Amino acid sequence: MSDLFAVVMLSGIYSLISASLFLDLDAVDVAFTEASVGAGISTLLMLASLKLVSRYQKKTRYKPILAFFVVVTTGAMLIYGTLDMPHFGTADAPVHTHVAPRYLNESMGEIGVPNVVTSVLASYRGYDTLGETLVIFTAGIGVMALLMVSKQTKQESKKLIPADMQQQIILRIVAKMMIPLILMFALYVQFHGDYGPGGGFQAGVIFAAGIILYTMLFGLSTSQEVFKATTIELFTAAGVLLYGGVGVVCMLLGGNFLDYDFLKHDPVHGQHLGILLVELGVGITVASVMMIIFFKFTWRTVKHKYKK
Amino acid sequence: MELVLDIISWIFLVTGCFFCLTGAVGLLRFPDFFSRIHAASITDTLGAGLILIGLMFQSGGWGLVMPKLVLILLFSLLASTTASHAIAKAALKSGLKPEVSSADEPSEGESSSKL
Amino acid sequence: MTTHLPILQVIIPLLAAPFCIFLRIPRLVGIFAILVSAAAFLVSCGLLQQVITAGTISYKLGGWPAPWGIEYRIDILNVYLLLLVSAMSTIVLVAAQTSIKKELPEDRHVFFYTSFLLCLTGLLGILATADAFNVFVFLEISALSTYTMIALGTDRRALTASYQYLIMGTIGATFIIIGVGLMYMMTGTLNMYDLAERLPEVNTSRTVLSAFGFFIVGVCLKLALFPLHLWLPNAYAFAPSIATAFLAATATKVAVYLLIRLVFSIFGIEFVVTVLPMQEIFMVLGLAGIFAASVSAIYQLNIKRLFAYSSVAQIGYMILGLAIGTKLGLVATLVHMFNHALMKAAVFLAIGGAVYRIHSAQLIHFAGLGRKMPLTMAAIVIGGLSLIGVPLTVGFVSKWYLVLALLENGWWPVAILVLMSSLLAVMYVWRTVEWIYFTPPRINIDDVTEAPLSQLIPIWILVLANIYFGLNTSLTVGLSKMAAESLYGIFGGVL
Amino acid sequence: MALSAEMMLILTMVVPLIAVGGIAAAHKYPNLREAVTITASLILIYLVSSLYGITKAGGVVSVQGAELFSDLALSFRIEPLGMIFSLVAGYLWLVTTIYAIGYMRGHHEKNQTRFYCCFAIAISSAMGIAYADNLFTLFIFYEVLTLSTYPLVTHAGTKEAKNGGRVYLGILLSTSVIFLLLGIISTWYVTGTLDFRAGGIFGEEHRKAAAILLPLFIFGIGKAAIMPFHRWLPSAMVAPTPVSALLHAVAVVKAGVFTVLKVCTYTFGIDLLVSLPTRDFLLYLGCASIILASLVAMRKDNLKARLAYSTVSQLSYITVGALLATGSGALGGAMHIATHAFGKITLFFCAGAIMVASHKTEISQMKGLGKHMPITMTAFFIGSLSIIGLPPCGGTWSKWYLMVGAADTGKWLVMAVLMVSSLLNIAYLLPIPLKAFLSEDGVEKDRSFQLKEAPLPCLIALCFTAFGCLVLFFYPQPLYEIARAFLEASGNYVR
Repeated sequence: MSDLFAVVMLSGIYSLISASLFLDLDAVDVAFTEASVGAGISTLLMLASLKLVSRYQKKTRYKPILAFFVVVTTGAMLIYGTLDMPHFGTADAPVHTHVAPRYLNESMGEIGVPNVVTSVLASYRGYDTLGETLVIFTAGIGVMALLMVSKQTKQESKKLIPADMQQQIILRIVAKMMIPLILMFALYVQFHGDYGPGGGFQAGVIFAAGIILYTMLFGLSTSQEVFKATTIELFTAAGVLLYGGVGVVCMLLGGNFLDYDFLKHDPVHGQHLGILLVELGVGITVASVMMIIFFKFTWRTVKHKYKK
Repeated sequence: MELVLDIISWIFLVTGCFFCLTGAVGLLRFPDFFSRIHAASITDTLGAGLILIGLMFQSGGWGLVMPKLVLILLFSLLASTTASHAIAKAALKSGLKPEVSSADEPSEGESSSKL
Repeated sequence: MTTHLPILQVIIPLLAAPFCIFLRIPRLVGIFAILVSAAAFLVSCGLLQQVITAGTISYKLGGWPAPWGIEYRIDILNVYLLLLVSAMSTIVLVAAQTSIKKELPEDRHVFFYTSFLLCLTGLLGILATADAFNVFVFLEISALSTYTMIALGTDRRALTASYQYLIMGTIGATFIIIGVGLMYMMTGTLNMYDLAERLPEVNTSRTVLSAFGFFIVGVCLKLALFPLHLWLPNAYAFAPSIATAFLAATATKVAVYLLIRLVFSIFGIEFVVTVLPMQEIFMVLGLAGIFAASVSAIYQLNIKRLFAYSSVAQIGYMILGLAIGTKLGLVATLVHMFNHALMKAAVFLAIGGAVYRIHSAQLIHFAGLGRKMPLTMAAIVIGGLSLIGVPLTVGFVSKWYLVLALLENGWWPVAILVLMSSLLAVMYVWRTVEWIYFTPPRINIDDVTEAPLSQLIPIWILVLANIYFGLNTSLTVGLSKMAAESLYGIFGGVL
Repeated sequence: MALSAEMMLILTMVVPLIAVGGIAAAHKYPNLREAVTITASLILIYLVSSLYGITKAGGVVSVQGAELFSDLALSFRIEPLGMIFSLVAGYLWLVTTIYAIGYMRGHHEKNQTRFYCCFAIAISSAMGIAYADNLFTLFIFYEVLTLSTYPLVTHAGTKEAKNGGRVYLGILLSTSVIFLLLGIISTWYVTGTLDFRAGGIFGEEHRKAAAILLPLFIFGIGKAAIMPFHRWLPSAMVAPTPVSALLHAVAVVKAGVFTVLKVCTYTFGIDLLVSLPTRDFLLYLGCASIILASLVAMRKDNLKARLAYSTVSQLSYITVGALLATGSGALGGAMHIATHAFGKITLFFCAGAIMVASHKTEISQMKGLGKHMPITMTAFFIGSLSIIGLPPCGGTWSKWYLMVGAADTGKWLVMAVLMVSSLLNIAYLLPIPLKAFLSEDGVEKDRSFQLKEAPLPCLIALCFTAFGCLVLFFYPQPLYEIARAFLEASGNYVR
């Protein structure tokens, strides 16, 4: 397909459908993440980058036989691999008998968080989550480094009358009503993660989506007055540092890295505090990285306009 | 009482489903982009809205579910109408003219069907 | 604090990377990066000492015991590579201070150093962890930051090179995660040692087999095994010199480490050689890689690309060592991993020094540089000699062990092929030498002087290390032997 | 100065290396630079001579270096054969240096600093070869010698020189890496040691392995230029004449045949060698090499090329001597190292002198040259006699013992070859001085400037070596004694 816009839309639809699929498999947290990240923000960012390039793909001179071959082989291998898998939902599958039972049975006593997903994510395997946060931070660094904006362009943009949608009165009014609610919802997702589906990743993404919506409607320079790019750059780092800092504090208090038990006298309280803080760190990093990526793309668009 | 609520709720649900169906048929069968988006927004507003109202009757009292459903209804009404508006406007801006009469410029109708 | 060394190894650069954003001033960040890397190096020295005196160290992250939480497990093999990676990054960062200044605009310096530290974090994380999924996470960190570093290259083609690597790298990473997922499906655990215990029960199943297949192909993509090496030459050629030096010295080695872990610690060599003809596959691919890449190297016009192809060839030697499937073969691979890092870092840093002066990596622009930058060029030559495997350099030690291992296994035709392949190395290295020393300059190089001291010192530290470790092999060979012993020990030394 | 013998042994290798530093430092002051070289060579002569004195008095000098890997160590020990080689190389370094000063200045060569540096490194490695106490050490210095002489061969930097350099390096490195290194590693694998021991290291049970390894060694020692691996020698003729002298008379080729002799006597052992099935084949290959090279030499009009092929032929004498596996054969071979060195270096000096003075390179142009350059041509005559093996020159004795050796084995074919070859020697060498003295014409016609003798340093040098040839005939006793000592040290006695 050479229409990239359609490709982006299809990938969004794909994410949405797989989110429904995850929901059907009772993986609510995964579905939520897939919907917000896969269908939501990544579609948005892809559209933003599409604005920089042409909508249609250049015609390739070769036929991607190799790629096709790779895909077919991979598919065949995957199907071959499923042949001996334990059937879905079997109670005695290794997945259900080895590690998982402890998570399900002990988590309430050890961590005291009703949502087991959160306790696995933020505590049992909290270090992985730190790594994931770092992955997002790395992606942000990549975009920041590659889409550097010169100081000149920044000054130029101050004079700029921003946003194509300035004239869209209906959109502006509706968005003005919605944006506070979106941000509220983000905070709800952030802090409700202990009890229901949610957590830093989804919350950060939703928060960023709200800000991005604002930027699209009211222009980059307006939103930059509140969310300065330089400040947000700092926030991308701050989230990781918060997460890691909690780990280091645990170490200083005598535990292992990320052993929240030592944060307070009562291990369960310590776990609560720890999870709260690291989820906050995740949320901060995710939100600010998403925003910075969008901002950088928009800067680029501005720059292109000026060149023309 | 239960029965009454059930009947009312089912009426809403079925009508909602009907509108969803008509919306879908319209999306497929209508000739140009603007009439299609009309059909599509029916699915979003009337269809989904009626189903949500029907579900509210099913939710059984003023628990946690009811306000959630109300909120969803509110948001979907707000968001989908605005979205339809935005899409239509974007189409207009990018040069797509509504087909006023079927005799006019069939080529545009074709081009819109590609979207 | 000494009990926390395993985690400190990784979180020092991990936390330092975001901190760089706060520091903001490029010079400051540069120096900070050196300090961080040096700290990581000291930590790995400490770990080495601990491992040698006390044996394998296990560290429970979050305080959770192994299969439930994530475990760091440091044995001789890890610490050997941790030492290598942290040492290389420190040396390369010292040279970076001036080199980056010329190759990148100033407002990108901070991001470059941040990416560098992130990459270091990723590599160290892969090495330290005993958790299969954690490997994937840190693999992503190192990969993403690598893409950034490559794309920062001055040439516009750096972007396509980076993109190419991104596609290939993502496929590799996806395969690895599919492999991990399937293994989890069959065992219910992610801890490598737990996996090793539980896999034998199910290792006849097709799921495990395809898990192994996916994992191996993914890792081989990452380590640029022929014919999956296509991303490497461009990536190395267009990345900033410093990034090339660092990546060439460390990134592929870490992937080879992963392969060794997979083969020896997770699946066990017995499974690997009996279920699949991995020995034969590796041998053929290793040899094919050695010859194909060496021949390609001979025809390159860009000196960075030339040595990039040579890297692919050298990876062939490492894989060949693994293919032998004996203790001595493993020793050969491990020794060569270390030695190759030394030689490639030296060569690429020296090339970076030359690029710093002449702003080009084309071979014809190097003509006559031998007179203008004798010390820098001598470093390239000595690095090249080491690649050939001339006595008194580390390359000879590697070759010695590889050939010995091959002979011990009775694969003498392969041994002859390996020795013949070093003639190809002679050809590409000598082409460079002829350009540098025996060809009159093609461009105006009258004002060209020796590379700045801050680059010369690291370059020559590496060059001297090339010679020192060629003479005193107690560290490299000693640790490799210990590592090989312990890896074979797990399964009671089959073969 | 009271230096211990061990210290002196090490200094023989270190002094030239120190000289390298001095030469490089003094590159702006040619006189100082050459003074450094000469001083170093004088010191070297002092060291070698005193070592000779010590060993002659029965002292055993050995240095055990640090263990490197696989229990291998750099170790040195002075034994009689090495003594011969080091004496020859040490003395002739001084002579060659003096000659080179005249030649290089007379010829206005560029890059003279590089020339002297590489020369010194080559001498240092020749010393290392001479005193090496195991194959491993020997191999290291063997390779260093190859590499350090490469820049000398390619000195001119022309396309021709580069091609010559490629062939030179290509053949020497490929033989040494593919055959010799493989042979050494296999030897180590089979016997577990690489030491040079009296009577050899192969036991009876290794007979089969030894039979396979012998050709590996003989072909692997490319510097001995046995056919078909002799091509590098004529190719290297593009080098300046002092280099040719060094290459073809002293350091490089002698390092080759020295290694052959040493391997045959100390690694295989004469007793084992006799019984190896592959020995005969190699012996006859050597004989063929003698005859064929002589025949080719006859057809060469270029003087240096003719001398080069003559060298190929003469080297095979020594190889044959070693392979004869009799006491006399080895004795003759050992003596021939010295006598041929003096003879051949004289011839090369003369060729160079003719080139500097008259710019003539072809033999056909040299008619009547004797009138203008009587000293040079006389020296040439003496050198020729020595190579042919006629009294009153040193070559007589070594050829005599070779003949005796051949007679001992009863291989009449070998004897016949030696005789025929001597006739061939006469046929291609003697006409040159004879025509130069006896013909009248051909010189003055195309000469516009005054033709006279070469610069004084050249003359001094070639007179010295020609005198050496004579001395070796009249006082062969010291040489004979060392050669005897060599036989005894290697566990053999002459009847």
